[in-house]
Amino acid sequence: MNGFEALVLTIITASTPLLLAAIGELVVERSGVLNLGVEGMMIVGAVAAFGVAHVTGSPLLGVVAALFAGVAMSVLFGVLTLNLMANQVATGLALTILGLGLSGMIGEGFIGEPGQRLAALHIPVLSDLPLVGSIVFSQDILVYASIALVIGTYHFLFRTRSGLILRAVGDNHTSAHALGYSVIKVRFLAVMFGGACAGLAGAYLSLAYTPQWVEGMTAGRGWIALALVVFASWRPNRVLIGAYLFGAVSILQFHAQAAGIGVPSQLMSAMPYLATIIVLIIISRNVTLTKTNTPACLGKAFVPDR
Amino acid sequence: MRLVLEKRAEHSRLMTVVSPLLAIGLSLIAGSIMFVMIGVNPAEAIYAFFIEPLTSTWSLEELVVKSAPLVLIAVGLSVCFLSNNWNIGAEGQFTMGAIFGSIIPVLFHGFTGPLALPAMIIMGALGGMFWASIPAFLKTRFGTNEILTSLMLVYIAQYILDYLVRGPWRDPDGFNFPESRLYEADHTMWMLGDGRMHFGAIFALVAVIAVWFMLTKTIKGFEIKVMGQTPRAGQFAGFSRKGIVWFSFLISGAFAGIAGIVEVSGTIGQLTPVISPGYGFTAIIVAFLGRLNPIGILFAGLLLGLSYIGGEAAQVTLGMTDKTTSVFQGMLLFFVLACDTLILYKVRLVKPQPTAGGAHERV
Amino acid sequence: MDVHSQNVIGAKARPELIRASGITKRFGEILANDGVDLTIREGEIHALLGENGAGKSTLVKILYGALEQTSGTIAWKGKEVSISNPAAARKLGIGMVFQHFSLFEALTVVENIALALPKGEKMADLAERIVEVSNRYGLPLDPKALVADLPVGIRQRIEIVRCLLQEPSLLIMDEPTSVLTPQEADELFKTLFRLADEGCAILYISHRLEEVKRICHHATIMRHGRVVSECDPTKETPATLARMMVGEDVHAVKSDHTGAVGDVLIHLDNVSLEADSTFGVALKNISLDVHAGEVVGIAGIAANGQSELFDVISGERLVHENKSIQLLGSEAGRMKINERRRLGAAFVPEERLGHGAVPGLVLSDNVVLTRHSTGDHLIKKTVVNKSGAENMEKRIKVSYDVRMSHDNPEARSLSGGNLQKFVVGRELDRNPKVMVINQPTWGVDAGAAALIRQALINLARNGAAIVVISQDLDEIYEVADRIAVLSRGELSAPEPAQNMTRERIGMLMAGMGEANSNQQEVQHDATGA
Amino acid sequence: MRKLSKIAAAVSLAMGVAAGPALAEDPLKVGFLYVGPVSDFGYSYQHDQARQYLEKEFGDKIETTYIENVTEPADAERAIERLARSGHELIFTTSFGFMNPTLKVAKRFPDVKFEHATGYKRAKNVSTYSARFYEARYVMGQIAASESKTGVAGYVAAFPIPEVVRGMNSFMLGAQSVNPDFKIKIIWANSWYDPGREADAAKALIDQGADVIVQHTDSPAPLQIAQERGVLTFGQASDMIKFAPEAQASALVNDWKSYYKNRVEAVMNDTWESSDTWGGFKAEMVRMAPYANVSEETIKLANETVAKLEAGEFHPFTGPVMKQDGSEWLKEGETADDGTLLGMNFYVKGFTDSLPN
Repeated sequence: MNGFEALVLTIITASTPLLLAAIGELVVERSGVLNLGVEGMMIVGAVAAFGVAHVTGSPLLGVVAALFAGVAMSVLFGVLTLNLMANQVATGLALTILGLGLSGMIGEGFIGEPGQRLAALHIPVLSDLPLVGSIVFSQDILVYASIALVIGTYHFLFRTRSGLILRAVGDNHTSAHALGYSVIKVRFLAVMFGGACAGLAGAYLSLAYTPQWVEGMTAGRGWIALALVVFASWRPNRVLIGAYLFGAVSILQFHAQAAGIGVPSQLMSAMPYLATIIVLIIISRNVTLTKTNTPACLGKAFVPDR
Repeated sequence: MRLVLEKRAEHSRLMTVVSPLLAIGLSLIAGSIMFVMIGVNPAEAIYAFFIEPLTSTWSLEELVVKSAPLVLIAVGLSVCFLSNNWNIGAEGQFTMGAIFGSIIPVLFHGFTGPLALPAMIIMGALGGMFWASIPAFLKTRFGTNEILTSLMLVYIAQYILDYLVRGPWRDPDGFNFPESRLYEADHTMWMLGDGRMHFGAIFALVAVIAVWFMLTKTIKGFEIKVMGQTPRAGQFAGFSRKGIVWFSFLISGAFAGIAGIVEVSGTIGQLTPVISPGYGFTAIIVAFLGRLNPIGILFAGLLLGLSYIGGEAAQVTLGMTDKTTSVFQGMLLFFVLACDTLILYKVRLVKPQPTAGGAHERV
Repeated sequence: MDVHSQNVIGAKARPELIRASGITKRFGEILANDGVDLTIREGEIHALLGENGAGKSTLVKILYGALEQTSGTIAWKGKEVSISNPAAARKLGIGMVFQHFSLFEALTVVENIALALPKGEKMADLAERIVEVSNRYGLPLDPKALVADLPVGIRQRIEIVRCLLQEPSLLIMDEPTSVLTPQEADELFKTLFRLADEGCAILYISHRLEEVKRICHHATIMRHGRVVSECDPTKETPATLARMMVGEDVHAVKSDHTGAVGDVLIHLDNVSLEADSTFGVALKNISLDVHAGEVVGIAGIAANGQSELFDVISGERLVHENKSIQLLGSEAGRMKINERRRLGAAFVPEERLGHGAVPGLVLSDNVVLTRHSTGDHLIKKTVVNKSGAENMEKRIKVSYDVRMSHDNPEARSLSGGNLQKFVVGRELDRNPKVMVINQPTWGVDAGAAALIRQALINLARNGAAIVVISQDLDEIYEVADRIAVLSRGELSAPEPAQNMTRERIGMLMAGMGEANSNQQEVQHDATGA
Repeated sequence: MRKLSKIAAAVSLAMGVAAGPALAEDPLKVGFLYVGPVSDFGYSYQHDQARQYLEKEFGDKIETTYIENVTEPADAERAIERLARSGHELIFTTSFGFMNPTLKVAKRFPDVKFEHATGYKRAKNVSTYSARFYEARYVMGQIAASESKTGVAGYVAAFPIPEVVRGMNSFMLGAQSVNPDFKIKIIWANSWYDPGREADAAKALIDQGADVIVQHTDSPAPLQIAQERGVLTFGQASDMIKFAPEAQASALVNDWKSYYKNRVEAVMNDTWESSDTWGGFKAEMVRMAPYANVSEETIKLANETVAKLEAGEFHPFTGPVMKQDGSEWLKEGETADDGTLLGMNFYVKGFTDSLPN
């Protein structure tokens, strides 16, 4: 396989977990909820995926397990922030702490065990095509899932009624309630979707990216996903771009190193965070962009007066 | 039948006291279940976690050493959170404080004498304030979301530290290992006794008392509360919105920065690639555990410090893993957050109503 | 136009549409509705009268499914139903136009409307229907427009069209005219009559008795959560209606309009202010002199610059020219609010909860809110003198009859009237030389309103200069010596109250003198809210 | 203030009394401090293997305890002191970062013996020990050079510290002994422990023509990539063949068992004294995992070198060796002194890119 091909494949791998986690959080934030616990949900997803795949020998079951693990964590968050009106920032952080600890406990048995790899699909003719064959038609399901989720989310948010309701809830929960939509219910579903996506992101890490379990293997990717959502100013298509941009930068940085171009690696590593801050500034300066895209109720608790 | 929350006309003074106790009780129960599940005698575990560390003067001192930075940072954060400024980048401000404060012992280690340490502490405070002023500026100038900017800055600060200790600030006689030179005696925090307890504890205490006084007695505290709850009314009272953003970020930045330099010069004695086990983030939890009240934060800080020290004790005495600690902390925080709901709401059972013919929410 | 020409069939003949029996709603300790019975017939414009806090809003929210009753039943076209949520209400054919709009700023007009309609219709088709229907009822709308960019008048149209599209059998309107000029109101009434003729019933909530007399066939009057009487408003006078609402004759406020005036204490000289946001209103060279001993009433429809005018006089927003505003003889255009207070000025904003007072703080703390730097010795070396504040709170409580469940409660626990008495009392307690008050009795029971208005007049008679900004013409007439009208950020020259007819004021509201003002223009300029 | 410190002083005096050494008949308590989780399957894992070996060897004559995941120096000092206080007579602090904390605690507990890994500061009750991993990396270099077709190895490194640089140079010299113009491409992952980054780095290196992957980071991720891409690789710290059955040529195995055994015995027979141990194959602190996926000749070559190293007849850094800039470092026959090796911060001739910082 030629260099370019390989490069693209590597970038896809590096970007997919970020994309999965970010698209989920995007939906959560569109509904007006800020869940800082992505890292926690992700790592629990990772260990669940590895564990189940390891025990049953089926990576697909692992993916399913990760999905449910992520949802379970998000439900915890939902109950606290939506039903009990707990502070979302604090709860999100607590979720991360809990997740890192929990995954470590669960994962102790799996150390030093090579994991099950999530097989790449092989579509007879297509997969054998030059270049596109390997890049487009020979990925594992989670890669396709991530792309599908972006398109699906875009369609859902801007083309379907439910998406409209979700945006409405994020924009003005009082009015949404007055019109008879159950704010809590909508948000809970969004939060669970976010959990599911974070779980899948985790599964991708421990089944496809590096099929193994090691403690804290998310290594801060959950936080980057959070940054990407803002970077994308809450637009699914921009999340796609952002995730791949970030993936590309981090990979190309390695290539730059390997090619012997001396770059202070700390600077390179700090890039995504700097970039996010700059984008934050830009979008917050553009009023209409902010007004139409930033969920007005982001992080605000809703108390129905029934 | 379903449970509904009903907003109280006023917040319940009773619950303010009961809820934390309730929370601790619940987490002890849940904790015990967890301990049983991992095959540890819950009684022993809880003893190791919460009692044993209190039985020796040494571990009491260690508890103070561990809790001091948490309390100091959390007290600063409480000012932010009360005024509705979401500074979650204390970890970065901590790191920057350590870096700025270390300029003297690392680059000007010749500068010794009684003035050196105070100078370091001031530098540390400035470092933290500088780092906190970035999100403050972005928020006041562009209305940028401070949660995200302050968070991003944490990572940037850590990379700066990493770069310094591996590069320009590396100890010349350290065989190129990634650490700065060891600080001179004059650059080491004043000790309290000959244990490891140092002056940092005093800073934390002073901060608690000062901020408590400010919040409960002074007009500034009044301003902070008003601007946090209803900025419009605050403006009517003649308080400035931007002013409060700056004030809260700078004060929390300063505290975090001082915590940073105190930690480095007090307990570590040099700059290393890692100087904090997430104090800045844990402090957020401490702030909420203490319900944004300095006195409460003091106890919350000690409680969390205890869970760390106890976690280690449990590793030694019961061979328990360190994950247990973080899971336990997670549970504790969840319960506290959940129970605090009772302060503003009361839980009530209501009978469900039959819904109109066919009509239902389209969700 | 007049109601009798509208309805050929007599009220009794019409079939029953909805009957609510024994509706009771309890919020914690408070009993908002207490065994309310209400019957509305098809094609009837039914007024629901009552002071704020009488339980009108609670009742209609229950009918619309936004609240669920604690007990009581609702029958729709004779058969009992339980309206568990607004969607259910809409399914039955009940539409509601909210007083405080329930629109989504980040969404377009068509999206906003779609949210209130049953699913299944394509956005494109809906957009066409919107254009069609809105034109038919003379309320043109652009479906693609983003609500965030629309002025208040248009926003109300969206609310109404949103209901009309559901072809409702019952349309509930909560204070629809509070944001309209008399001329706009007439347009709305035309629409209502057309609907009534088509057989749609309208539940019309208002405290504007003239209106009710003009357009309603039947009126139900509520007081303290109960229905106290029903009547045919066409056979009543505003005075009799008022008596039914309040329960006793409101002792008329005594205001001997003595033209006697002292020297100028408030002087605005060509004050201009750019709009702060897309919703703000720009003030255009406003000039006004208020003399010691007089009350100047400033009439106007909501969102024509009232809050902006209040802000520049109070100092919450500063003007460029220091000398363009003078209070008690000193140039104050650049002074901060507390410096102005120290001059002897006092201010009471429109929003009592969240602007005039902090909901979560106890009253004594709310005393500190406006008086921490007015030389009341509440601050000693930055330390708040709590007992001092508590004493003041007691004093205010007594002298302005603020009723509370227990001593020094949190502001949010007070009823509207009592909180307003407290907020006004807090300022009067300083007996200021200059007082600016926005919507003094908005949502306040008649008793409290009378007390507050009398206090203002007395203050003026003792030599203070007072500006009362109000959307309630009755109030203006009651307290004002001179009246000016604020419209699109421009202030008409104040004239003696007795020379000002309602018609004249209406035209001024609609934007300067010309006899019949152009709808479009008004809506366009009523930017804000 | 002074008063306060007086009290504290008195207090800690009392503690001093409280904390005496354990009594003779008790089992010997040995404590371990790990920087990572014992479950990292890398560095800390190997130390814990040795700990478990001790438990087996000495049975009830000893009792071992460990504290894992001690990331921060401040925590380290407390953790070490906790071990010292709870009657541990011999304490192994297994990471460089623990150097200064170890010395601080050692000062306060003169009767407790401390063993600090990979550091350079000693005291009368603090020994230092480390393994000459670079010896194994020399062998790895030879294997790589003999098996590689492209003549390029990819090196996934954590941080540019002497330990790592030393290993690279040794690997390079070993490779050059087979193929004089062998090339190494290096990626600094800036982390000991981030499977994702390590994997990405390995991929990037392979994409740039490396057909051998060497790592000086802890997770098995790079091996999995090598396995996937079908290039040769080496296990790190422990035998990782499980992760790369068709790709692992061998593994650099950290083996602390014998050293720990000796030190424990020394304490038991009161023969322990502060020393600086830096052992390689000879001292059985380094092993090569069973060879696989390489030719017979290669194995033969490797075995010869290992034999010489075990016999102590050969030093990987034996002149003539030139620095990267071509200046002479070691003359013909001269061997590098440990001081230079310990602080090594330069590349030998043959590296193309320059050392960061």
